[in-house]
Amino acid sequence: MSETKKPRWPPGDLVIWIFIMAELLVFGVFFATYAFTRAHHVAQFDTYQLTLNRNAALINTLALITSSYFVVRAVAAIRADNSQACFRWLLAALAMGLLFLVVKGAEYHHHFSMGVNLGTNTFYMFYLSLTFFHFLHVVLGMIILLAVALKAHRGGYSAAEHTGVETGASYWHMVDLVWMILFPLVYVMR
Amino acid sequence: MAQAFTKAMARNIFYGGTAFFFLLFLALTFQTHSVVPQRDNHQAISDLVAKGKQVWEEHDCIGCHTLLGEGAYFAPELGNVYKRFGNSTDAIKAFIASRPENGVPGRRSMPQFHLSDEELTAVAEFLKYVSGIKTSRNWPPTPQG
Amino acid sequence: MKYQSQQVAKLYFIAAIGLFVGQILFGLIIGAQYIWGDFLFPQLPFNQARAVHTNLLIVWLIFGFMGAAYYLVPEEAETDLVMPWLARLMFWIFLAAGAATILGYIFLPYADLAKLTHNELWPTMGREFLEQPTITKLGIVVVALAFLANIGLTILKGRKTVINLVLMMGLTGLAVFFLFSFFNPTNLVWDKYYWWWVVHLWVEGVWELILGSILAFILIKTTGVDREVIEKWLYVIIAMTLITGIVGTGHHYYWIGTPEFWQWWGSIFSAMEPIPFFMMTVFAFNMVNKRRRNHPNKAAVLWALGTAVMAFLGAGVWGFLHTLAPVNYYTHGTQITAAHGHMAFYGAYVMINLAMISYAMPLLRGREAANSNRSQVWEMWGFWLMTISIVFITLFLTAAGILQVYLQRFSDNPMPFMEAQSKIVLFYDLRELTGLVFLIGLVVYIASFFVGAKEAEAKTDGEEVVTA
Amino acid sequence: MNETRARHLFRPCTWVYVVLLSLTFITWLVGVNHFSGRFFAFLVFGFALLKGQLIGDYFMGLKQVAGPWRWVVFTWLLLVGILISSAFWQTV
Repeated sequence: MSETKKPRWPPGDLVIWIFIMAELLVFGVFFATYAFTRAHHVAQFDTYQLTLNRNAALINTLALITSSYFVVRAVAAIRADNSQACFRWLLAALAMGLLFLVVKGAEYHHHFSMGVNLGTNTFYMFYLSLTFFHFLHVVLGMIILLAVALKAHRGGYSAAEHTGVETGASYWHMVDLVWMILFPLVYVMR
Repeated sequence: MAQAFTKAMARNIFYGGTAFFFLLFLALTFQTHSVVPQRDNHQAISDLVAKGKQVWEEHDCIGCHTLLGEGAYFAPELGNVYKRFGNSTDAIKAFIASRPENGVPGRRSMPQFHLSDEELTAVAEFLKYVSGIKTSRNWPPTPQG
Repeated sequence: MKYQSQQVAKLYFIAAIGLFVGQILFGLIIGAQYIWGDFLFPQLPFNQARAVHTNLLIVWLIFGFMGAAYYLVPEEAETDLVMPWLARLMFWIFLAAGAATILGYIFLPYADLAKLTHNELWPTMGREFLEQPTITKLGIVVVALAFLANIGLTILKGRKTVINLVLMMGLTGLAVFFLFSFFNPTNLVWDKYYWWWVVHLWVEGVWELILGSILAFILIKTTGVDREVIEKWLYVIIAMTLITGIVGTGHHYYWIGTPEFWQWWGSIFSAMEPIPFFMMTVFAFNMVNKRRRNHPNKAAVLWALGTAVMAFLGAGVWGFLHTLAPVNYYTHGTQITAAHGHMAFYGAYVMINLAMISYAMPLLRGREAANSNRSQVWEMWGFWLMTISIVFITLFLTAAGILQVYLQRFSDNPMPFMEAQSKIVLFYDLRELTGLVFLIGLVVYIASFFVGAKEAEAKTDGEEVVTA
Repeated sequence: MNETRARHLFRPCTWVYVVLLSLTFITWLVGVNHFSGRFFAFLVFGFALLKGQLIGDYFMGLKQVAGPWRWVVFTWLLLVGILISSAFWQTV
């Protein structure tokens, strides 16, 4: 179809993309550090990886993917000028985010009640640091989505002007994207 | 530029990002507080050690020495001096007490502080306490500091 | 200069430069003590002279920041300062308190100063950079509060620009984090942990807000680029600064009894700290390239660009050099740290102050926009002499540091500290010589305020030029 | 521009969603069965990279973008992929 002109810029405010790049960089370095540190402590990492709950990780991965999908639908809705549909999709996405937090919280509760903390060993240092850092990003992303949802509910966006929705959406997808790597890296690969 | 790169969004990211990372920093600080008591040798802190820290501070020892690597780089590291001096507070006391009044010609020398015996004991006990702090990877790398 | 009350900035700038001279002279003294260990001993032991060197630096930078704020805030707010008299009063109080403290360092044994000021009532003395007697620290808080009230009310009264808000946040942060200097527990780990909340959260946190806003102000003024564009970049840069810098504090928590996880967190986040500095460099050059006018004050533009480059080198590159925990394990507390400290402080904070002074002083002295050509040529000589000197000082200290690390910590038979020091004295010689060149640069810089003072202002070829 | 983008987005995104779910299930199966070794590790890691690219292209909408921004996520995945792979190659 109209292959005339693709936009030069990604959806949303460009500043969020600068921020996203910075975040990806931090996570990327964190992942690489994990991988290379693991290479020096293979036995330890393989042993303690088994104490993690892969079912919880599955639920969380599904929650984030679904949430991201809902956000895509929210953006589509606002592009069709349907503020209320956009609002509802965002609420659904937030519910999925909440599910993530609850499941992850339960995992933390389990580990903490076993006396695990950042100082227990190198594997747990990484597991807790990486997932907690990501956990905080989910919280931040939810705050952003909530702000966007409320504004959408008030009719603050339209098909013509909805940069805010795209901005929040882009950030949320980044949180999802990072988890896509984190899940197999920390929970599965051995 | 068709693309909106707005000041409002940049501002939001500044405030949001700062708050986010400051909270993260507080969370890590909180975690630090729960772990440090296992390594900070606080059980060795006595009134004498507290007195010793004050002697240490009031003679600005940090203005020449490092302590756990922090301070000035003019004189040796003292975080491990107790061990370097053969686990002996007496050796530390003797060293401080015997500094020549007018220094050593052409060389660096520690001032003669005229510390009382109590002060000498206190500062030596303080350095002994510091040597018991469990640093990561047992820093410093060598006994020489 | 648009508002009469901006004139108060001149006092602060003059004091700043005066104290700067003192700082450099004492730098030369302690540099000499590295070579001749008994130099001025026992009259002026190293620790006291070093306290003078570092405290003068901090005090003069703060004088400079205050002067910058008194100049910039009214102009941005488009209103006179609410209480110029308070600014003047605080100037003299701060100067007197500062001078008394410095004289105390010089002429009294430090222990006597502690006794004289009753340190035992509330012991806060004797920690690096926080050597000031408790009473002086309280005085600093009073001055800071009066200062913040003054500029805060001015900002509230007038136009609220991003530059003013960011500057205000930076200065408020400076005052708030200084409060941690009053926290001095016997437990050394906590003492050190929160000591960094002053030191690190100053220089790699809130001070960078001050730096960013002053730089943005100078760029708006000298390039004529749209305020909107500059303010946007200012936000992005300071956002990146704090995002990386706050958790980056962790690079000080590797070896002081704090848990191991800081090695990871500290390394990862502080490895990102060069990014905002790099952005700042790109930003400054971009703005100057996009300039809508050629400002006749070429020296100020040079200082501004110099700040961006040298801050990146000193804070960014030299910081990164030893920020990763496995490297820092060997370099912690050696001349490497000193090398980084010298270039970072000069590149970021000395230069931004001199940039602001360079921009504002001609206006404060009644010029239209700039000094005479001859005066500017002298100033630029000062710029190059000082900047090149600091680069070499840094290189020599880095060399000294590498050697020190090798001899004392890395080789098979680690040498005792003093023995290792005696092997690297050549680099201390070179550093001291370079320090003398720095002093010459400083003299040339100060001379630039007097030469060509009666000559006509420098003019540009045309006001509205360069559209590429 | 927005209308064309919307028409593109609606259907493909659902399809992508299903693919993401399926790949996740396979990863989970590998995980719960404690399958180890180079084949499984790199299988799930490859899935992860693919999922990342799908999210970048279809969810973040980068497929519609021309120029350098088009490759932000791809570049990141490439770098992370190389680094993690090189660390895991000998140790799984």
